[in-house]
Amino acid sequence: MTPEERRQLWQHMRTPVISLGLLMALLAINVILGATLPFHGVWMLEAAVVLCMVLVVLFLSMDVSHEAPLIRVFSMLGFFWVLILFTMTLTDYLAR
Amino acid sequence: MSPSDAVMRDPGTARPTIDRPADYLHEEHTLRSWFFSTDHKRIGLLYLASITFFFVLGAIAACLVRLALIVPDGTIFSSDTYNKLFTMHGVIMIWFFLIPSIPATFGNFLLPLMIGAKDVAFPHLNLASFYIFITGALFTLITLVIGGVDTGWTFYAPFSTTFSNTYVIPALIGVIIVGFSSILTGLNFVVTIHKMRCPGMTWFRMPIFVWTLYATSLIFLLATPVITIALILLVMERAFGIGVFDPRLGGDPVLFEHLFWFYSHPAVYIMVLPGMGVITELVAAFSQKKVFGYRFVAYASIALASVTFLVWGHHMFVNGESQLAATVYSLLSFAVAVPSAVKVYNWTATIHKGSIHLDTPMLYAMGYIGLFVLGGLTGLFLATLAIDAHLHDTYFVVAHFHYIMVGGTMLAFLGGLHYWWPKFTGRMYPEAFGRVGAGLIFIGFNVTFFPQFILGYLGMPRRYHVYPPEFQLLNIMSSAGATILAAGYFFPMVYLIWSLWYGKKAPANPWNAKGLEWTTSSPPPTHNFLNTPLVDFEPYGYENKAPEIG
Amino acid sequence: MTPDIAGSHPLALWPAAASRSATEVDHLILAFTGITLVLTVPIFLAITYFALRYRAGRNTVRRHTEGRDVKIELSWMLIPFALTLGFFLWGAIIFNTELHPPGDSMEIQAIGRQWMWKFEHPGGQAEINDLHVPAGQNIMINMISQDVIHSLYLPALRIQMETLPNRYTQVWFKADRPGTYRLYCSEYCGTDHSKMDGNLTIMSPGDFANWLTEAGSTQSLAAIGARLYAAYGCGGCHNDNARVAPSLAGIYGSEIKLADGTTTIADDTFLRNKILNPDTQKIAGTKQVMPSFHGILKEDDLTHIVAYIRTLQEPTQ
Amino acid sequence: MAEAVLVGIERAEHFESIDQQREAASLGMWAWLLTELLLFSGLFLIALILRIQHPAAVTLATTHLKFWIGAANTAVLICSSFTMSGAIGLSRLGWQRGMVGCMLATATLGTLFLGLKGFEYYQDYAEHMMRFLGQPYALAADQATRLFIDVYFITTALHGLHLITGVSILLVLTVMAGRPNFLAQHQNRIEIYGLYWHFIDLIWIIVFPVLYVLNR
Repeated sequence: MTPEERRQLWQHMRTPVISLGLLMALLAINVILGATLPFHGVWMLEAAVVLCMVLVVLFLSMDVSHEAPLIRVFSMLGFFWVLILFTMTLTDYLAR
Repeated sequence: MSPSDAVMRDPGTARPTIDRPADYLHEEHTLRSWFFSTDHKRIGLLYLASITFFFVLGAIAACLVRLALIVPDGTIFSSDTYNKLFTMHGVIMIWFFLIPSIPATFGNFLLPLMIGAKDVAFPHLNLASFYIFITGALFTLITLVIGGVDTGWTFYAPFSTTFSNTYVIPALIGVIIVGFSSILTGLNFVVTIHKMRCPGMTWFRMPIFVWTLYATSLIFLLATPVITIALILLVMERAFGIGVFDPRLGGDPVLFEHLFWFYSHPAVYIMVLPGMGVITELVAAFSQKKVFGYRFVAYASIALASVTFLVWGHHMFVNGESQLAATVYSLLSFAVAVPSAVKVYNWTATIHKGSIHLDTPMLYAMGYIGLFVLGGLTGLFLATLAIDAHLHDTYFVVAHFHYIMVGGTMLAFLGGLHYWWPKFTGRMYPEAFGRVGAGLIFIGFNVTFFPQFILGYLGMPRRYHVYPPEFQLLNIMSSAGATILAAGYFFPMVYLIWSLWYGKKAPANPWNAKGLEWTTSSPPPTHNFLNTPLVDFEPYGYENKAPEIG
Repeated sequence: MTPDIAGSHPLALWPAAASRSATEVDHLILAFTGITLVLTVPIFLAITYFALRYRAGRNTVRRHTEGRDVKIELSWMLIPFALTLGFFLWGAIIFNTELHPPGDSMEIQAIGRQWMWKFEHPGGQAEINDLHVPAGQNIMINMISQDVIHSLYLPALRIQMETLPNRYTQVWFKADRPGTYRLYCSEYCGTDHSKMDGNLTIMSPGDFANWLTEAGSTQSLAAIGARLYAAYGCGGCHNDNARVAPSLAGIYGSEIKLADGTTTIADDTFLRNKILNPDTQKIAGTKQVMPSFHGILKEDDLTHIVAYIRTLQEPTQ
Repeated sequence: MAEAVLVGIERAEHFESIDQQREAASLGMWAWLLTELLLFSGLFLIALILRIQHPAAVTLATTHLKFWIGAANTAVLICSSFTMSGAIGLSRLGWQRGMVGCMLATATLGTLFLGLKGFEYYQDYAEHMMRFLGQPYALAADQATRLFIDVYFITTALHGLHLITGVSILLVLTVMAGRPNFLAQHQNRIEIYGLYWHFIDLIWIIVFPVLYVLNR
């Protein structure tokens, strides 16, 4: 692979490599937290780590930030509607 | 038939260069060209034929239900048969007629025409959606033939999972599959409206019907998957004992109700929104006047598509729902009535100072406005907590949603069918018969369903095969009305089919209406427009000066 | 013996109201209807009037301003919303009182099961499908379902509440107009959903007191047994012209030939064991198809049913 | 290493321009992924409600889930997501052979995931967790655990189904992508498929904690 081709390759593969590293690190954190259960409310930290992983996949692996604004809206729309489903159902279950 | 058609059919002779481009109807007549066509117009007509078949099935079930309710002691049918009849009426009418009726038929046919595109974004996906619809329909027909299902269209657990001994699983699979047809149609329309608009067709130059199609497609995408997973869980629980809602294990059947109504209330707006779009088109065209408050009506459609996801709890006020949830859902249900009110007031303002042609479509539109308003406000009654405690699951609810579905969406569908019939088939429907049909349906509908409001307030519960004798008089009135309504439905079918051969040839724009679909020939050429239109004019460009002064 | 149901003559257009909160709900819905008529009748009149006045061909002034009339739009968005919000509040307040039973209310246990209601008074008196309550006293019904979701619906009191199989739900009321009213199951629950109704009888405290005492005795075990016999569908197989199972008329005390050749007397224990596990002591000459009622029928139900079978005599004809 | 082939998209008949076609395809896939997310969100909601209503039973049930196999599977899918991004990068550069290599790597990682999943199901079967196969249920003491175990089976089976269809479509696409002027006509198919694959990984990234990790 000539240095020119290697530079071209790195130019395209930079974001995927970063996303792989981040995801592996976050997964490691969650696995360690899950295995050791350091403190009682650890599920909140684990949920936050999962949220970061989801954002990493969306914005780095799927490169949503370089897509048209319309695509960005559609990628967020699904999560917003899941939020609606969860919050409205919880108003029933948590307040019983 | 004009000589050029005959020549075309005989493959032997060389094809003559005919003056007008062959329109989509007469271009090819092979079975393959119809059943494997990726032309959005032909797929629209395929949908029209299949939903009409299912409408007839559902209407027969409805007539038998009304027949059974003439006598209070329920001796005409057994209770099981009655339960299977009203379930089949519900399932077929909702998933196989109302939901596909305006989006899949008018939407498929008119969307590319209205935004100046050659076809929808994914024509092959469009054909696949139709065949997924047919597969789902087959499952439902099989369920009907082998013995029917008696759970009601709501399939509430644990009755549907453990206690019903009828064919629940085939019915569930049928509805799951037809759900995918809705999802793919919604996906196709969303992409088409975003990406396939012709040059100059900005969002605020699109007809309101396209706005409502966009809002409906958003609901298709955002709501249908949730009922798909809910029904899959029912199938899993009933077939394999993988119980998620099973109360004997500690599961909560109310959880199924949450998932079910998360879809089913927005599904009500899937059925209502396209109807509103059609009515806006009819009111504008037959008043020869710009839509009043175009932007408000457009934004109201999108507002409906989003707020409708916040109100499903008003179906569950009396099943032990927490008071906080009940109060929040009741308040939001009042808010969801505002966009509908905006539309109704804007229609009225559009008719004001227009130049009104009271043709058949306009009669349907006027009937729609009257009945839809009644339906909508009885919905507000049911959204009030204390009133719903009395009226929940009574005939008041049955009357409410029939006023919306039949008084609203059905009249809009028939109005739209008459309005765009020349564009679909190149033939005019007989005007006098059309008006008689509209009158028949309006009268029959009111005689059928207004007594049910009274029955509901008197306390007659819903889905009752045997009822106290004091309700018999009102039930007989309702059944009598049903016969008029059935005649009213049958009549347009007859004269519309008749008009296919003997109706007058339709000009490109019989109603002097604005809109891209009227700028091309009737029936339109296969690729809709000879050359891609350029839109540099406002929608509904009716002049403000009075055309008929003096 | 269908008692005269109050307010149930065929042309009644308004249900009888048997409690103060019922009349309040009536006022709420009448006021709401009033407001909706105020909001909608102008629309119906307007569209018909416009349709006639501005009909194509009639020469009339059609010039109209096309200004951006945001004010009109906002007004007909917010005014109807504000008007209707009052009814949301009123409804929420009534519903709030309905959801919180007062402390001193008499508690009745209700069990909904496929196709019958069973009510148990604090004193232990059980009723099938019918409910007798004293007027003028807070009554709270604590209910649960044994199988599917039912819903106890008392239209005369304008209330209903679903019975869920996995948890208790409550509904309370203070009835004050004595009379007999209807009681329904309003949540679809299967084949005989429409037969799962009965009568709500509101009595003056005095009548209720002596009803309670004699309910314990005269409403004999056999009468309750008869209702259970019907409710559990025993008649479906066992009544006289059924071919599936032997008729029970006059069976009590008669000699029964068993499949293993021996004979036995159909006394209380034999009937009770046959009901609980029909596979034992098979009867000669008939195929055993009866389902077991073990775990379904409680002890007192069994005694009621056996008492009822005892009263079944040979058909006279 | 690889001579770059011409990269482009062939305009379909009903589209006006190639940009319109590419954006339409991308928006269409995102709309589909939106429905997939909502499909799985129903299951996540049930898992959450079960955690609220039967916390003890859920914790007992999670002790029987194979935490380490789940973790390994998540890592496998993250790597496959990386190799898929590699395939997309190479398709943009036009290095066809490299791209086909990456796609095959993604497919093998996907199959590895399915293999690990199958092994996990076998272990569940051995531990009598599969009540619906007629075995005596291991945790019969606490019936509510069956609810969570059922949610676990349905969610992982549904995700597995998506993976099986994903891998088979990928293999078909790889065969087509190997053809000479595939990249000149259908380069965006690789990108569109990449979105789908990343989303399967995203769903598993949510499934793994929701079922295996949260308050073990």
